[in-house]
Amino acid sequence: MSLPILSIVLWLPALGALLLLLVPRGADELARRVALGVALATFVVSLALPLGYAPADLTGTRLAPELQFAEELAWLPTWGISYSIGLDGVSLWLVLLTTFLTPVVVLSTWDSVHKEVRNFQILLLLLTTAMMGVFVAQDLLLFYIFWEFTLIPMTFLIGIWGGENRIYAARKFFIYTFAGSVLMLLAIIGIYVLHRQALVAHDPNFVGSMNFSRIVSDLRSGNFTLETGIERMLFGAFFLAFAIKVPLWPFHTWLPDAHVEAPTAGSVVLAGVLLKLGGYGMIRYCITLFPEASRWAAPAIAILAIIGIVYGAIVAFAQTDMKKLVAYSSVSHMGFIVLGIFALNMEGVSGAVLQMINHGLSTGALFLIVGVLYERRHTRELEDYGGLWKIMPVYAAITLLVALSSAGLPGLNGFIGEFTIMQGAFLAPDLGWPFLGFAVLGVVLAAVYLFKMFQGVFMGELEPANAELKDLSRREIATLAILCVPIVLIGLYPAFIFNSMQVSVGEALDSLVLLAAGR
Amino acid sequence: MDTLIFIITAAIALIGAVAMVVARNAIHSALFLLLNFGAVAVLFLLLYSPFLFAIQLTVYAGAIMVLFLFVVMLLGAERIEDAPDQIAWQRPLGIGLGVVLMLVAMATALRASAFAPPPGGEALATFGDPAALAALLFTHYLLPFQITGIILLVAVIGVVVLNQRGRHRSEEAGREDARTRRREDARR
Amino acid sequence: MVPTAYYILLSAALFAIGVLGVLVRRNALVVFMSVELMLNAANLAFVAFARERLSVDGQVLVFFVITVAAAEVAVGLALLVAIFRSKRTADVDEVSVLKG
Amino acid sequence: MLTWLIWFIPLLPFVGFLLNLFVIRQERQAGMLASATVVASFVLALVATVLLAGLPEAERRVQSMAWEWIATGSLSVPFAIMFDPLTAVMVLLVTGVGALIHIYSIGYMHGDPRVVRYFAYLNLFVTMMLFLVMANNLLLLFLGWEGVGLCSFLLIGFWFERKEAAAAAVKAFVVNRIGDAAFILAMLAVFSNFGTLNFYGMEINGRWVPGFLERMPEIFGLRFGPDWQPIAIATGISFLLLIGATGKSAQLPLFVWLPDAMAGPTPVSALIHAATMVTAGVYMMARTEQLFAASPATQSWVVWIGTFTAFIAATAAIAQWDIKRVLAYSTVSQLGFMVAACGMGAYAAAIFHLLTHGIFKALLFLGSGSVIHGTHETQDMRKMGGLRTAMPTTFWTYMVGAAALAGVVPLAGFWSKDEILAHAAAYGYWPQLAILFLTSLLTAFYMGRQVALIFYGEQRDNHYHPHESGQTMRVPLIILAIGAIVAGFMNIPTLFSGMPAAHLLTDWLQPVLHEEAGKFNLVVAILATAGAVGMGYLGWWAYTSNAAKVKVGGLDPAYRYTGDIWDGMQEAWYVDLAYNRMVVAPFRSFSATLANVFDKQGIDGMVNGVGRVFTWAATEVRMLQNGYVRTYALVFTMGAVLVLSFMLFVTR
Repeated sequence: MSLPILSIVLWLPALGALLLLLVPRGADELARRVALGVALATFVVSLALPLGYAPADLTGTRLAPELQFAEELAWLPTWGISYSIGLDGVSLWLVLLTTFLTPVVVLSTWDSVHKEVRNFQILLLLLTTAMMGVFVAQDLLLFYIFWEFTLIPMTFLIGIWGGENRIYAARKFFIYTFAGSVLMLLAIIGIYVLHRQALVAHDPNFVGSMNFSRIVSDLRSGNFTLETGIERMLFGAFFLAFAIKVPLWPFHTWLPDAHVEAPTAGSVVLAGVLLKLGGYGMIRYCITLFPEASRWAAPAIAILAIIGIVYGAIVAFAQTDMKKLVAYSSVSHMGFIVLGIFALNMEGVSGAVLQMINHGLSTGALFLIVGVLYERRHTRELEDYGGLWKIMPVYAAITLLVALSSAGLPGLNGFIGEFTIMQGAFLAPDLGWPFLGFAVLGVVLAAVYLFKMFQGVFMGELEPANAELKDLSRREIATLAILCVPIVLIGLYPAFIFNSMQVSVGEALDSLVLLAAGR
Repeated sequence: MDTLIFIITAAIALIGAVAMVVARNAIHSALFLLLNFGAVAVLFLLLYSPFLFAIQLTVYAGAIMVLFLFVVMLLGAERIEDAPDQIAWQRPLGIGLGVVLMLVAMATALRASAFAPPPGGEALATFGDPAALAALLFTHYLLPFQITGIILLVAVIGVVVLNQRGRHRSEEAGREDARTRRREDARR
Repeated sequence: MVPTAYYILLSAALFAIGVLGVLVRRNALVVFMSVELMLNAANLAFVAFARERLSVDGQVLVFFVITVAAAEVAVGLALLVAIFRSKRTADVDEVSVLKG
Repeated sequence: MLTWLIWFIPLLPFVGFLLNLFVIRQERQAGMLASATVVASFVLALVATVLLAGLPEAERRVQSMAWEWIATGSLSVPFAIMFDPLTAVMVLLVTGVGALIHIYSIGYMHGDPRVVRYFAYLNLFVTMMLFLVMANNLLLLFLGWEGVGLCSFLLIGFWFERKEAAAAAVKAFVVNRIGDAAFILAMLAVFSNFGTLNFYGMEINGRWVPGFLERMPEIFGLRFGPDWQPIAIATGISFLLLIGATGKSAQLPLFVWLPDAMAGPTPVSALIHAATMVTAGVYMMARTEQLFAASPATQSWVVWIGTFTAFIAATAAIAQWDIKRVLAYSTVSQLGFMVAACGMGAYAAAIFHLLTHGIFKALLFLGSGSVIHGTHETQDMRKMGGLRTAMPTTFWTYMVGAAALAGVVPLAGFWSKDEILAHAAAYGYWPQLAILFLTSLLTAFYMGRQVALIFYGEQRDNHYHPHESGQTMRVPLIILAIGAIVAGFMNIPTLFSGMPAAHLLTDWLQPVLHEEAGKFNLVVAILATAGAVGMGYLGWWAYTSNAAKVKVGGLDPAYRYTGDIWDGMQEAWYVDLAYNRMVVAPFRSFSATLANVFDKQGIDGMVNGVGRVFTWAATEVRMLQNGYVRTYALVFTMGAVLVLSFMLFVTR
């Protein structure tokens, strides 16, 4: 590709952030418009990616995963570290999700952010670049740098514009995730060193390489083998960092605090994309690099995922604060995604990827919806609301649609993802009925707590306090409608995502296939 | 014959050291330290280094000990140990550690140095004289020599500056320090 | 001739006594003297080894040690005087303003 | 021609839904549009059925795929519908009764502020039901399955201001969801064992994909062979499907939501909770009949669940005071009949009863709606009485419906119920036959009681003066009444040799259900009719003779004889209460403790605990620096000693 589209898409938001620096501090309206312009521009440019994306045929398991829009620049040649980015079926749609959500998030700041708007937008755009960086980075170190870089803006977003004890939430969020990812850094260095040692034996002037596809091809071609003990340790380190980010069951306690304190826009980005970094990482780094360890750890992780699903749902039911309820629902949904990933087969992983996109859309919309009420009544407690269906019909209709998509009503996007994941988990050799029993229980509980929220807010008597709440403004309708379109579209026609994903998911699982073939 | 002299002086040195530590009165400990320095000077002689014998006596015994006595007299600090020891566990632990250190040091000494008598021979004659020492001092060790010079200069300037600030401090500062001390006591 | 080991043993003993003095005594001056004693013990060891190796370097080093010790005593005592003037005491424990 | 025509049947109501939702604001137009779309789709259904009948018997199945819905890995599910005899019959019922109910609703819901939205929901419901019935694979059937569940939530909770309506709506959705969970598991099992979710084979982009029902013999060929495993699969799958059906068709374990669902508007109860949605479970069992046939264990479960549900619901219906709750329990009971029939293998009889029941139960519900409408929203029968003079049409149509339900000879109810009982007798299900017979007697009794309480005696509460309902409500009643009379002749057994139109329905369903017609059993017929008439009269006589004893808000005259049993019957044997106490309350407290105790203190405590450990350690170390010079010296010497000893002992 002559024109480096991917780099443009990646760095456009960052450039936008720089542009915003020129805007005077006080000019909130201008800052919002510029930010929206940049976000929309990024989305439009990123549309070129799926159009230009030509999934290669699936014949034969090539050694290295096949990349589109690959770009490579020497960065630290002495150690073989390069700025190499590329796109494959899985990351394509996650990048699209990011660029799709960012304008929606910026649009939602019109009502929810009133102080320091310029800085808020700058952080938001930087965060977008960081997130996209994680999805496109093909170099381990570059991946790690972007991974850490996502933490900084998010922590400030929560820390400065958050709720009452935002400092506690921001600090907890930062330290918790950072602790996990530091382990990952160790693992990255470990791989790099092992890889270099293994290959120096072959050609002495080999200077080591952080390039992901290079390492994977060496792994598969056999001239770089990991001894099982080491492989499991490295797998553990990577997995821990991603498990904290996902968040998987025992590591989830930072999520409710972060969500409750984060501003609406922050919550949407956090739930919409940041949680997917963990999931994406698992697919790209855990399964592809350490197939044997993934096979070994899969049942244990599936158990954690199942606990996460049921536990998240039950705890969500008990919440009185709407945002906490949606936060725990995210824990439950992400449990599904991890279950899908560690089913280690085509249906499971592609279902997980689709579910990641679905979760981004529906939970993002849910947070926007909670934000709408929060902007009007400045309270998130369920008791304060009731009978809003009468005075806010449009709002109720959209909330119902999004709640149903999140609960997994067939015909909407949630169900497709969940069904494929469950199908994958059912077909997986070591996951069977018991796992599915609980997963389905999670689906039922999802309906329970979402309808508890719906009933609490929209049905029953209309208290005088809520009597004069006005329905959604045109901008709010626009924001939510943008999210509702893909929710219904993916529900009825998910093929356009599945088809382009087949090749890459296949390649991600190739290592397992090779393993099974006893290479 | 030498061993006899060595044993006597060593004993004197040890007694002097112990007495210095144990003595209640600061002046007595200063004088015992003087005795110790004298004994060590004699040992230097035994080790064929007359120059150091002279230096030891003049600089250490003469200058430093005199300075000490002067300061003790100036401050009148002979009798300040009668107050009970603030930190109860300081004394026993200190003694214990000192003994352990002595044993370890001696053990290292035994293992490290040779027991055989030191080599004699004709080189011994010219060994200790100041000329050879001076030759080495001004050729090989010229740089350290200059640096020690500078150190001494700095020391002198330091002493002058310290005392200057001391003089300007008014009575009020003294009282204020006393108050902080009382508050600290209360807090401890 | 007296074997060097005796000297080193003596030096170790003197050094240990010096340490004892530093640890146990609360009078700043006595502590100072103990430090001087420790330095002296070190000098003795130097000279003993110089004698054994028949190399004058040892003695030169002792010479430097003595000069530095002198400078140190000068500054130390000046400090002591300054502290005594403001705190009216030379007890080591009183001086604990720099508490962590 | 048929392949594209059948797509319009579900799409027309969907268009109606979209228009009502986004475009139409005016009540009159909404009503007309909604009814028009359903009537149009009814006409289309008729045309399609006629065309289908034209095809030779062997190829009476038309399937058409719009696009490939899910295609990842080995999982490939087409978005496709089909039209075969069974579907035709169901579609006709849904659209036919649905159209009448839409017209009836125009009158009934007149003046409601949100009536446009009501018609939108109604149209959405019909669309979803049609998808359910016409789906050619389990997943699309499941889409319809949950879609109707959603619409029942929306319609039950239509008057959401009322606390009990909101609670009933959520309860209905959640209980259905429990059944649907089992349905999902069944689908997963079907796919992993058969590789496809399609019922019958079909062309998907070029290659012929066999349906799982066709591969049944291949997998279960060795049905009675030594290999026990296939039968285990069939039992597992069919049992899960059974749980799904009990959820949707309100059978024993999961029937608690149907009586509460009466909180919704009456036409909704008529359409959803009598005629169409609740029959989905029976339809699904009929459709996947081979699966159930392959596992005798599940068959017996099905029969017993059906029989017990029928009996218990009948007992509960007797003791109700709310006019609609009587009919609700009656529906549960009649569904029990159909499920029992399926269990006995008499699928054709079940479908026949489903159709007739759909007609006369809708008639009864609409009749009760007209009564409620006439008596200004009173639903308590104790406040009614003597309404036959004030509402003649409603009275006569209600009588026809009641008689049909009770099973009086010429009417539809008799033929369909009798066929079930005859089948039970013919195949030796004696215990079930006895209970079902007893249930039919109870049915006659509570219908007699209801008719007596509403229409006979004199008006007990005269805060209102009853009036007959308007034209748009009476016409559907009359049509349905005629239907209740005529419907029986769809499937008359061969009374005498050479009878012309015997067993029309069974022959029509032959290509799908492969059943021969059962023989007519005279003894059962006579007994059933005598019982029906007798018990009906007894019920009517009991409540007209001591009509005086019935006080507004008072106890039932029979309470004196029965006491606690009567309370038990009224509360449907406290099943709902048991669920609340043993499932809902513990779940609520468990989730509260899990959230507040385990999550907040437990895991979060551990995380913050790590933080606290470090801060504590930091303060401890800080204490060490206490400012005393001698302590520093001490530490210093300790270090020296350690180094020395290390040098001494370690580095030999």
